[in-house]
Amino acid sequence: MAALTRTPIDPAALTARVQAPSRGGVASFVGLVRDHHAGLAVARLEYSAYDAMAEAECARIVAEAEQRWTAGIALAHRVGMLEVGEAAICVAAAAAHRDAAFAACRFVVDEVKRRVPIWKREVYADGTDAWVDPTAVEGARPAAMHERQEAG
Amino acid sequence: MAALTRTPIDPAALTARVQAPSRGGVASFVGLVRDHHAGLAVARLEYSAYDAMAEAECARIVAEAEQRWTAGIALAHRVGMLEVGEAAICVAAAAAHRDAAFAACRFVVDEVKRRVPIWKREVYADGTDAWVDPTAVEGARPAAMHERQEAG
Amino acid sequence: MTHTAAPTVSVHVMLFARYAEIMGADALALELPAPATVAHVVAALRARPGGAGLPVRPLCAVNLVQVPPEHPVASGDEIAILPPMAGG
Amino acid sequence: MTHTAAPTVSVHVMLFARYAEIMGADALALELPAPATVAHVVAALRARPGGAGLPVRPLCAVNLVQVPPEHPVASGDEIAILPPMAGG
Repeated sequence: MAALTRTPIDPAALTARVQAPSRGGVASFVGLVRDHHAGLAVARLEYSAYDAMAEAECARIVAEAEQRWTAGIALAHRVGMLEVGEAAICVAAAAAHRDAAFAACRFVVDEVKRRVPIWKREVYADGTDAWVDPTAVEGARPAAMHERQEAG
Repeated sequence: MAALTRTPIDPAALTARVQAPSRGGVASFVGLVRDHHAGLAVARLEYSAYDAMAEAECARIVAEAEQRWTAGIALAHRVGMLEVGEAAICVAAAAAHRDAAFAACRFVVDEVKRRVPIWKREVYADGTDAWVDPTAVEGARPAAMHERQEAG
Repeated sequence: MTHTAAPTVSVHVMLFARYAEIMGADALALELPAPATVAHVVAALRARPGGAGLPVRPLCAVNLVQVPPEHPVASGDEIAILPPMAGG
Repeated sequence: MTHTAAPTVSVHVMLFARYAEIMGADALALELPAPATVAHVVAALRARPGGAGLPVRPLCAVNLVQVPPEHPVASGDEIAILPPMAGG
């Protein structure tokens, strides 16, 4: 199933996809657009992706986690423009026991951030925007910041 | 808000209770009734509690986690008779970042299991039943097993 | 030996799950010689029918808080004898 | 020097996010002398207008798989130059 979606994520639907009578624990994570980052007021985020590679990488991560923890994994990542409070990522991991469910869920979240070609542009409350670079020094305002005319 | 409930748990409602614009991550856990335990086929589980102490202990655990991780926590534990696949416990933990959300969620699940006076009786597919003792040797059939006439 | 009444404490005992089954009750009243501790409550319960099935040192709570066996008990206290917890 | 055509490789380059902005394109075709590696593709891009803003060793993928700079490229390959990933 495709991991990237242009429409809002439904975490309950992801959880339902991985539940099974043999699985006693479902750990899940939802990453939401926050109203602040590095001291700046964030109005919204725009996510973009290298779609074909992102889908392939997400499928590889899910397969690795399912095998390593004998788990059922569901993963969705939103692309497009997101408002504060909307879900950007959701991972649900179901396994026989909670240790495996938590470990598999955390692994998928971490690997998506590390390996999947997705980028985000923060639009600030003052109208400026910047591409987010997680490898940049924490707390520094992104170097790529620039004024931008909002379309529509 | 009361943690014990006699009606089905709605994980989405718990998650909604802890979301806030300043919180970028919500980690959650749902513990479901499994169809097997210690090699036996489980038909259903009956949870009972020392209600007043269970509520007090749940409130203490939630307060500890909220303070330690600057998190918002929602916790529900079902009591009564549960079928396979039903949710027995749900914890949702929201925090600014995913490390805190995962850690707070895991802490609450572990402490509920360790500290909250709740008990469960497993009813097996063959009609027998037993009180579950997590301190007993893993894999041993519970000592308290006995035949029991199902009411109603 | 005189007939002067010795001081006593009267407590409410709560039993749960397997312990309620083996004792045949989920609540009962106990009167013990003062001063008394949680360990005295447990010993009194173990002397009753079915009580041999209780551990010598079960988990106990006084007024909703878990306490060690040497914790004192006072008249009116609610003493709960708790089987191993199995929530989640 | 003769006018015999030297062998070349023709690749499709994909640019994303900030890199697409500084290069003014999200896709372009490149022809390079054979044999060529990912590092040659990056060097050719850095020689174009705006290309100085690219790192000397950016993350790169060939046909949807991340590869190191010395990875060879062949005609028809899709070479993606990837800014630091920021999903989640």
